[in-house]
Amino acid sequence: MKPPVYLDHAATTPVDARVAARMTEVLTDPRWFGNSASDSHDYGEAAATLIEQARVQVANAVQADPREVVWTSGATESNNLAIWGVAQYYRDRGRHIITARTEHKAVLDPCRELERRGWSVTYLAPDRGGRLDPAQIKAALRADSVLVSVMHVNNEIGVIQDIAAIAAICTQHGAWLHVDAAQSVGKCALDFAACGADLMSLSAHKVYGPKGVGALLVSRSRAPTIQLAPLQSGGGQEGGMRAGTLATHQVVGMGAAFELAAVSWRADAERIAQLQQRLWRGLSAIGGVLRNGDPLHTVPHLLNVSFEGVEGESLLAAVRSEIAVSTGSACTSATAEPSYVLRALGRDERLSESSLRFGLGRTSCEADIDAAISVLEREVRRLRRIAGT
Amino acid sequence: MKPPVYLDHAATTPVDARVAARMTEVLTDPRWFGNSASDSHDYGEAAATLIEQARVQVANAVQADPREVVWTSGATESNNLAIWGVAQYYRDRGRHIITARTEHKAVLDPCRELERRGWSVTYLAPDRGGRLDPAQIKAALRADSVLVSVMHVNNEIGVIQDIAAIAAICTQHGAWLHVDAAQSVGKCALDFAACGADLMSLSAHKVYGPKGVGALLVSRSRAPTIQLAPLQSGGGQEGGMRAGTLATHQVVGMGAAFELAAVSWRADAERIAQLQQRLWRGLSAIGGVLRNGDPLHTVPHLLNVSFEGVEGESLLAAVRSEIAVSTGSACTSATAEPSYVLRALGRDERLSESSLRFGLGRTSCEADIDAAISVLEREVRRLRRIAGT
Amino acid sequence: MKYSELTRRYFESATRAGTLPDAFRGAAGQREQGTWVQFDVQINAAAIADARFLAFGCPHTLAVAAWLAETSVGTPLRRDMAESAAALRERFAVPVEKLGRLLIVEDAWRAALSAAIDSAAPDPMSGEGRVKDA
Amino acid sequence: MKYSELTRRYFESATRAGTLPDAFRGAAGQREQGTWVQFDVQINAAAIADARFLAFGCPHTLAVAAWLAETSVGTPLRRDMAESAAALRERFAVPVEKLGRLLIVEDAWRAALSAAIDSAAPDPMSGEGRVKDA
Ligand SMILES: Cc1ncc(COP(=O)(O)O)c(C=O)c1O
Ligand SMILES: Cc1ncc(COP(=O)(O)O)c(C=O)c1O
Repeated sequence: MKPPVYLDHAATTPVDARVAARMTEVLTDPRWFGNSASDSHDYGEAAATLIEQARVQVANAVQADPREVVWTSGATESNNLAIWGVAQYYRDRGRHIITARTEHKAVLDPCRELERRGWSVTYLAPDRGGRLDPAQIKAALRADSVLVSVMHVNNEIGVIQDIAAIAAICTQHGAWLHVDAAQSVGKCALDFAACGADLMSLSAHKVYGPKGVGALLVSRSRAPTIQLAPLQSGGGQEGGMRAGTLATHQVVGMGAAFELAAVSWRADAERIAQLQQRLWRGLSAIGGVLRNGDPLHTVPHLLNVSFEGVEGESLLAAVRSEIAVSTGSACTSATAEPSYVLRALGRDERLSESSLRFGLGRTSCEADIDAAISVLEREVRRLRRIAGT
Repeated sequence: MKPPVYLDHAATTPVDARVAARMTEVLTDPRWFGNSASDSHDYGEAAATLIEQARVQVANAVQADPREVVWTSGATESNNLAIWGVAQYYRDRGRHIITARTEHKAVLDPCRELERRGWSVTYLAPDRGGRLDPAQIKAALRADSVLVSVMHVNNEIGVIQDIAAIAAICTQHGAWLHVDAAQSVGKCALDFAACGADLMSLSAHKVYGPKGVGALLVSRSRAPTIQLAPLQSGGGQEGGMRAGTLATHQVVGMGAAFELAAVSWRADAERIAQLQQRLWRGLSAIGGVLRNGDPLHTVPHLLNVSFEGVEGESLLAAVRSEIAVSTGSACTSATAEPSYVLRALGRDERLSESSLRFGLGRTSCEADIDAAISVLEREVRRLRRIAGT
Repeated sequence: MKYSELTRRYFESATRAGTLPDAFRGAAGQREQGTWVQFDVQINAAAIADARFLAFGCPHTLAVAAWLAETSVGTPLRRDMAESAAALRERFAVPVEKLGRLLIVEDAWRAALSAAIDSAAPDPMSGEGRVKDA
Repeated sequence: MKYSELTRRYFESATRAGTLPDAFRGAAGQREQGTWVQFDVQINAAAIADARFLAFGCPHTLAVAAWLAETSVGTPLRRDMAESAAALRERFAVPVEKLGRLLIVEDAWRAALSAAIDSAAPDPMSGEGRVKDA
């Protein structure tokens, strides 16, 4: 049986063959297995050199200073480190945080936990297209606001927030700005230096790099520089901000993936924009298909649509042998909550549940798109007939 | 030039070729790149299957239940998760923690941080051989003691603590026991179920697996079962105890490495014990060489010795082109603190600094040992002559 | 979510999805709540001559409704389903959290059959629940 | 820690490590504190005829002491080192935190040379700091 067409690149991407080859080299070459913290011998120093090279690659890909890169195990950790790190370090300066309802769980969950511990959190509601108005941030800022956390590209709907405008407001007010940019690299322009964010979360596996490695960019351009309480300590790695033996092959993989993304993202994005258009044209022709998220401010890699008159779990069951996509019903059990992101955009429960997220990527081609359109056309019609809708 | 003989297996080990091959397969095979959290398609489910298989491998290697395995990014994270997790979850039950002065920094640093936040920590002093007397734990336990954290095998001197005896005391008293076993797997018998620990930290890269992946074992055998506040949340992976996209290739690598260790550790340990004896015989013949740590209770993989009459940094500089070892002067700058572990054993500053840790491993052979003895004989004599000692 | 072979088969084929003219109809649930089921049954003397279903819901709901419609044809009229909701849950390996959905299927079925039975005696052609034009 | 080529060379060769008979001796530092240096100088008229050093310390300490002993031979007697500690720090690329160690080298050197100079005038063979038997 033919494997399903993979259209879930926003969940994860296959590792680029060049990245995998480089990782394998590092994993197997006896010169590079040392612990980069071992400065008492060449094995350790060779590993440290590789890590510093990768740090430059990642920094260059996002216009950061290599010294601003703190390696982590992924964007989940980066988000937690940013939020906990600022909250704890500046606990005596203030305990108010501002974020948005459409943020990733790795931002929302730490915020909820901080609320339980006495912090206060404002969850801004985006407009129906998923965008925040920077004026909302301005209005929400209080004397005790220490942190604003707003994502760059939303992982469900692809909507891009105006980070530069938000950063200007935060700087003026003296609050730190954290940006979850896990979905940005390789999909749109990203300039850490220019955008004005103080902290930025990155992940390798969304950009054809390995799972289990990411970074938190910690700006050095503001004075005084931002400080963080570490999430994990003991060993002093990463300037005390993130202890733990660095995984050389992982970090090298992230560096290679980011370097490739920096080279190819523009061409990728143009090609993928055409695929996305083709997909949307095909799907909207089915009728009763609603697009989620403001199409004027989204990355081309994501298309999120709701299908009227079909039930979410059945929709997924009907198509999953042919296409691999993500659904608005996070889990397919009866207790599934429909996507909180779509709910925040004002979609009702049914339309939130009957949504599919198409994540296009480097491997996607026209044939994939046409296959997706054809199975959806067939199955949406069939389910609507069965549902009498 | 010949590369230095690697005798720093306690810092890290090369990835076993079979493990690396398996990881490369997972990294490159298009069936397995999915995000294991994606239950809406087969790519995700295939990855989840691999992860569950690896969970069984790790559990089997240490006599745990697969459901007790929580994947982490390494033992540093496992230690932090154990200590912060228990401290925060049981904060209302008590805020006293007991540990030892010879623990790894990834235990001591979180304890220090908890002290800053109002917890109280007892740091037990081991005897001159590096061993704790379980009676010390008993004496230190208070009504508000929630956690005891004692490592199994010490990473600097290889000394093994009597975990079962300590566990019995903790259970009786109703305090949780965390055991850092990062240095144990593949080196000595380790039985999570039998030893009575509630939490156990593991790391892959000390056992010929990849860097950047580890586990925290969380016992399910006590009632009520132990609970932890997560260090990083958002995504719900690992039963809510550790959020973040799982790195399939990493976890598979750890599973494979642990399976191999379970098969070969006994034979490895016997062979390595002979090498260790050979090394100690050769070094002690130099004269003025002191062994650190109780030789009756150590793993054979570690030999830690202090050289009288030579200065630590010069000793290292003199031998590092020929052997890769770790030194008691953690860093070779002027501000280096000599090993706190050796200091805790009562060694003076000079002897702590002039110590070398030999970490023997699967790749070690007699020629390596003889090379080490010969360079040390030559250089220790030379430095002593220069020092007039 | 994994579905049993049987669930998959009925979900995919969905034989007898649709409506019938001159049939008794029963429905339950609400699309807005996520599950809605409707049965049309044509009767012939004291037996079910034909049956159709419509369903908005999860694969289990669709499969069970499809199965009921298919297997009921030719069976005598009775208000209850041929098998209890609990038995159907086992037959289709439905997770226990979804029992409520099977009860909606049951309600729809009983409504259709009750309409048929209650109106069967005097004048089957004018009873409540009678579909004039489907 | 990376050492400069020069540091490495003098650390490894450590030419003139040792002691001299009938020499003036100066020492500074303490082994227990991590750094100890001793110089022996033999003089001939107003010049250094020969010099030896002993040192317990880091590679920089050993290298600088070795270099001083070597390059001083044939130079006129003076209390100061041929180069200041600061200049030596640059020459050997010694990290700034280690300046204190170079000052110990300097102290030892000055002690040896002072002994030589102070005893040179009247009766070089009976001055303080004179090594009778090395
Ligand atoms: C916006 C966003 N933030 C954070 C994450 C978490 O990143 P990771 O998978 O590297 O933990 C993801 C992906 O799951 C994401 O899409
Ligand atoms: C005893 C001990 N605990 C914890 C660690 C940290 O483990 P990891 O390198 O996986 O973060 C190490 C190794 O550095 C160790 O030896």
